[in-house]
Amino acid sequence: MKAMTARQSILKPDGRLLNGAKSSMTDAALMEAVRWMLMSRIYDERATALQRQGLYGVFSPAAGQEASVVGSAMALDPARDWIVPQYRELIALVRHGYPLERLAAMGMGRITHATRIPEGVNVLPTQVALAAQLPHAVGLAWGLKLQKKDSVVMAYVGDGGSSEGDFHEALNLAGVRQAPVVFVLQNNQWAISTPRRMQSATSSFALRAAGYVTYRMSFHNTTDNPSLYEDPKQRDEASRRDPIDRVIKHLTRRGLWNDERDEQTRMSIRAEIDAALDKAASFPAVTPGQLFDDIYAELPERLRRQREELLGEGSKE
Amino acid sequence: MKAMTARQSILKPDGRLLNGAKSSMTDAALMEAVRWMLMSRIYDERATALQRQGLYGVFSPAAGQEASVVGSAMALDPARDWIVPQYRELIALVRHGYPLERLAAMGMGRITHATRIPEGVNVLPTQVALAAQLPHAVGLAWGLKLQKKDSVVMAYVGDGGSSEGDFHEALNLAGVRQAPVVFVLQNNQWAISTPRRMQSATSSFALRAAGYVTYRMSFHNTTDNPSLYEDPKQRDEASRRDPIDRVIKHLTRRGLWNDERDEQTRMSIRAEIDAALDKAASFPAVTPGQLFDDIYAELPERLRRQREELLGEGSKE
Amino acid sequence: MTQRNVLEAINNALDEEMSRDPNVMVLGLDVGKLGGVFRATSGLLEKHGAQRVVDTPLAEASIIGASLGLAISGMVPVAEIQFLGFTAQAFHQIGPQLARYRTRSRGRFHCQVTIRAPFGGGISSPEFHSDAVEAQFVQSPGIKVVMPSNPYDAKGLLIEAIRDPDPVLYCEPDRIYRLARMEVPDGAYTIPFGKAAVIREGADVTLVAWSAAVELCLLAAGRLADDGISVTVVDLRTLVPFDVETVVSAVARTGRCVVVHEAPLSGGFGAEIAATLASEAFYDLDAPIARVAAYDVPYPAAPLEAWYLPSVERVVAAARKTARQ
Amino acid sequence: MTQRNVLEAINNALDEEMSRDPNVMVLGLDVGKLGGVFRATSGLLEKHGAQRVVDTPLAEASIIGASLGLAISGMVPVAEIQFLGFTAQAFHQIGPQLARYRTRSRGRFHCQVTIRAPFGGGISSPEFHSDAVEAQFVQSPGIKVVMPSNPYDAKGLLIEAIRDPDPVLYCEPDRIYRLARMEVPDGAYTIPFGKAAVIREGADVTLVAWSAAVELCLLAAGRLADDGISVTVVDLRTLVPFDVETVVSAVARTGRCVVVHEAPLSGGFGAEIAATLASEAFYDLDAPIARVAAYDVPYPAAPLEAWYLPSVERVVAAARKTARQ
Ligand SMILES: Cc1ncc(C[n+]2csc(CCOP(=O)(O)OP(=O)(O)O)c2C)c(N)n1
Ligand SMILES: Cc1ncc(C[n+]2csc(CCOP(=O)(O)OP(=O)(O)O)c2C)c(N)n1
Ligand SMILES: [Mg+2]
Ligand SMILES: [Mg+2]
Repeated sequence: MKAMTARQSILKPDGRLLNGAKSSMTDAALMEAVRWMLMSRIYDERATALQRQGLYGVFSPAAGQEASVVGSAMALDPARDWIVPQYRELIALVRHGYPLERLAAMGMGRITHATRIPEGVNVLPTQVALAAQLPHAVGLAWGLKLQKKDSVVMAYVGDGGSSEGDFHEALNLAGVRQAPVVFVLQNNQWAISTPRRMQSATSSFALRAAGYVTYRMSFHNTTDNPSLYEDPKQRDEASRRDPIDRVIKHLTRRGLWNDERDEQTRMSIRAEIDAALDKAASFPAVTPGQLFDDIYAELPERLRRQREELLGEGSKE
Repeated sequence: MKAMTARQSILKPDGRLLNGAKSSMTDAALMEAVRWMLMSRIYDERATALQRQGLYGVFSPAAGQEASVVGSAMALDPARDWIVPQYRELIALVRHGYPLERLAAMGMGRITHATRIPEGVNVLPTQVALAAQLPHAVGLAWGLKLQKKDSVVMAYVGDGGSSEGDFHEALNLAGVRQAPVVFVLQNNQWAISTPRRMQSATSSFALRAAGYVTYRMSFHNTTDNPSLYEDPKQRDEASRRDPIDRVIKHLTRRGLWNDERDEQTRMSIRAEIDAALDKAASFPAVTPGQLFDDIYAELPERLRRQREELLGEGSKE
Repeated sequence: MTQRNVLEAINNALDEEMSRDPNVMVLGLDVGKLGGVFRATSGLLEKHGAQRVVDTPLAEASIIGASLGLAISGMVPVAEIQFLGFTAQAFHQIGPQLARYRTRSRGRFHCQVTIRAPFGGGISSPEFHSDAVEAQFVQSPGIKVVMPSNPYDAKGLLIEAIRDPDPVLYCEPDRIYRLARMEVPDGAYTIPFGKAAVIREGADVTLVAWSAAVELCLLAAGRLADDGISVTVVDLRTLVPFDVETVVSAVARTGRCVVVHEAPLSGGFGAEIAATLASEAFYDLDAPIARVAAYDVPYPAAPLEAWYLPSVERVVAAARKTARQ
Repeated sequence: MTQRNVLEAINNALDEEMSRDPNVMVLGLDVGKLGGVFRATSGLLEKHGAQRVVDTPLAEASIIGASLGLAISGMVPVAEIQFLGFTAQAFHQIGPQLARYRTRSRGRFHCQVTIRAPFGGGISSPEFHSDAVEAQFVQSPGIKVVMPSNPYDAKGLLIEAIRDPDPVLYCEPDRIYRLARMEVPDGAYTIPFGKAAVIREGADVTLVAWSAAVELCLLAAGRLADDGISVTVVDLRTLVPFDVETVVSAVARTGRCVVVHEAPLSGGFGAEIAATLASEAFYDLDAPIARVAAYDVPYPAAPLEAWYLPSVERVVAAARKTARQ
């Protein structure tokens, strides 16, 4: 097991490379990355707006963290590798093959077989208990290795999540089994309202795992109100280092980006998101009987009777 | 939070100091330490023998680890500091004021108010779930600090126990709260039959906490059979480095120890242990009603009825 | 007297106890500046300071484990677990450690620790946030399990919990946090554990419930009255200790009983109530004991929860059937 | 056919399944060279190799969490938790993760994982080693809870568990590991879950039990027969799924029931059985339903356990009282 301990930031706020820094990405990869990052940002805005209208469930934006999400995900081959998400990695899942319209439909409460992870898409479902996904990722990687598959598993966790016992147990087991798993720790300075310095006295979260220092540039999720705990100056400071701005400025300096391209890219992304949202809205709605689907391969007798009770009742109403 | 990362071993098997090494202990402290170490070893033998005769419960010897147990405990002031044990630190508890006869009586199944930790003795009870005591130690240290007491808490854990999530959570919290707690990790190369290299890929457990590299020179506990998993060569090698032998050879070289002194010391220890065992055997036996003591400050109605049921029955028999 | 909702009653109880005893402290995730995700600890940091209102690292087991140690040092910790479902992360520190410490130390130590945890469905939360897992703590002797159902009880039971020398798991019904205000005295008062409240008396059927399910029973009672069925409603208030006497005598008077809870049916605390009645009130029973509960499936996604949870309709139907059997 | 005790039956089941399916693997603490602290996995490392018989680091949550991931990768893990009491350390990985994965993924993934865990009192173990906490998993829909009581069932239920596409918690009664041998077939066979066994039929009282408590009931049945009381003994075999039909019809035939378990009374699975009977067999009941269980206190130190656990005497007394009421 190796941990990367150096800060990997190489772009200044004005988009120039730091002295002596060199990007290891090709121009084509860079252009692809910008598009994913923009898509993430624009989807954040759309989902938040829909949530405010009551059309979307609790949503956790990725604003400010697009570079770490997209940069890490682009290292993977969707046909071969797996993603085990925390919950701010929606765009990584999309790149990995989880259709955006399914994710959107889930956000809209259409949580049925039609919105599940498609067969062949190597993604584990998002789960809510922080860090509990990490030992799953280790087991998955270990099992793939035992079966001689040439896969890597990328597992995400936040600065907050990395304080859980599961984090330590997972990393330790990965080390002993030499499991092909990469832990990506996104240190966005917050766990809801808890600042990084209250989370750990470690000098760097990168000592815990491959670390990205980012900043959560939005609320924790749509139920949150950061004005209660965030100093506006912190947000302003972070905005100056907005990862998307920096890359775009960088590309502009290099003649790879201009207003027209910007406009076009954003338009095509909006069209793609609109199409996904349109499709999402016409996904089948949930039905009460579904409560009893996917509990066991075969429904035990007691549950079969409960199901009858519910559906009998439901049909009377 | 600091971790000591250097091996602190300074005595060669023949009792000579390693080149350039210097002991920081006074001769008096060294002599005290030898006595505690010998007492630990001799008590191991007695308790094991009693267990084999069916007179003592499951027992976990400290053989091989006496230096780390005694050395760490002697850094504490019993009037001020606290010990939070794993389970091989019996002799540290004795030094800290827990009367040996009480510990012995507990081993003999006389687990009553008469054998509990005396008021004023700053020791938490041994508990069996590995590493679960570590967050207790942090809370205790944090609370003492909040109350402006000038105490330190010393918490023990094994190489095995340090793989538990509680270990990580406890250390992280201690760091954030700057709690006055010292974690002593005794790496004795085994967790029952699981060798150190299967426990962690870490290059050194000292990276996890203040670490002692020792060797468990006996069985795990009296239910264990190491011949199933231990290479006798490992034990032989460890015996060459027996901590007690080394200190005694060292003291002998320095003219502070000789056969007579050895004999006398052992005799006085045996007498002390005999006296404790004698007293222990006359401690009160358990009684059935005790089942319902110390559950709550006040026994709820349902439990009072259960108690009556039991005692009614018991008195009939 | 002030009109307070459940959340305000809790906040007020915490404030009063922190003002009374300088060793009382609050710790947990986001309890400081944010005042907790529901604002139950709002204002406490400003008033009582950062040593006594502490945002902890994100690690539930260490919140409980450290609270145990804090208690032994002489502090009186009130730990918040952000949602009851996340007590799973601390499970090994609750029943096996906190609850047993008095017994393990044969009375040398005890743990004056309160664990507060919001729970319950009906507010479209993500997974784990709604789980009604209170019954999982009933097989952990040594800890008390407290389930307030209204603002008055919420305050009195919380103050009792904080002052109780033994550990208490205090579960807050988040669905009714802001449902209604009622008169809640300003000073400190306590409600003893193990005393169920008969909050409505009737002749035909006894409904037994706790926490937010009490509200369901009261709504059902109104509808049943329109049908000519008169019901007793017993609010259990605490599962441990369990007030057998009040439940048995209430059921003896009506001869019929429906137990209502928001946890899944199988293995819920309703089973303990029905089993106790089948043993201790057997000769007074005129009809089968019914249970209305959530189904035996994992708590579902928000759009499905209305079908999953017991409804007023289901309570009414079960009571009608029981009354007529 | 070979004469096997419970431990040998388990060892044989593991060996057969590992021989049949190369993806079946065993992991846990000390399962390799040592063969487990009770030797249940003895010989498996030598026969099936270190890739498939794995000593893990000492961290129960990661044993279960990794098993979940291993299952998704296509392996069939059989995880050992050294003692059931230490499932507390993995509690958040069992009900909230393993049990829910099929539901969470809406059927895209499922977890073919077996958790084996010895438990039960009567052998003078240190704390946690004896805890009978099976009921704590009943409110975690998605996982099955299996409680064999004899060598034949132990093998058949374990093979069924390993082949079940869903997660199974398989609890091994360590007190009777070596109690007696019986004929256990050599080849593979399975016993379906959710089918209780009526292992003795009588007219007066039905005793319902599982795991090592079945042995108590059989001993009590013999003594009761001497008194002229003839009893039916039902071995539940699995708590989830719960075979309501067999229990209800057995109790309907005798009109009287005593439930026996080694877990504490309050909130034990006995409550679920009695509650179900009070609802579904009410009109067939002639006497109060009795429960004989451990007391509602933490599992005590070894010298006290004989008083804590249900005894043959207590079962006999309860059955006599029930028969005469
Ligand atoms: C075990 C657990 N405890 C508490 C929560 C509630 N919770 C949800 S998100 C969150 C903060 C997570 O912080 P971090 O891991 O840094 O991720 P970020 O939100 O910053 O991306 C908390 C406390 C949870 N989901 N799981
Ligand atoms: C949580 C937990 N899991 C498993 C056990 C069973 N067990 C008792 S001692 C032991 C090995 C401990 O190894 P280590 O921490 O290295 O301490 P040592 O015995 O070597 O001193 C195990 C697995 C336990 N007591 N607690
Ligand atoms: Mg964060
Ligand atoms: Mg060790």
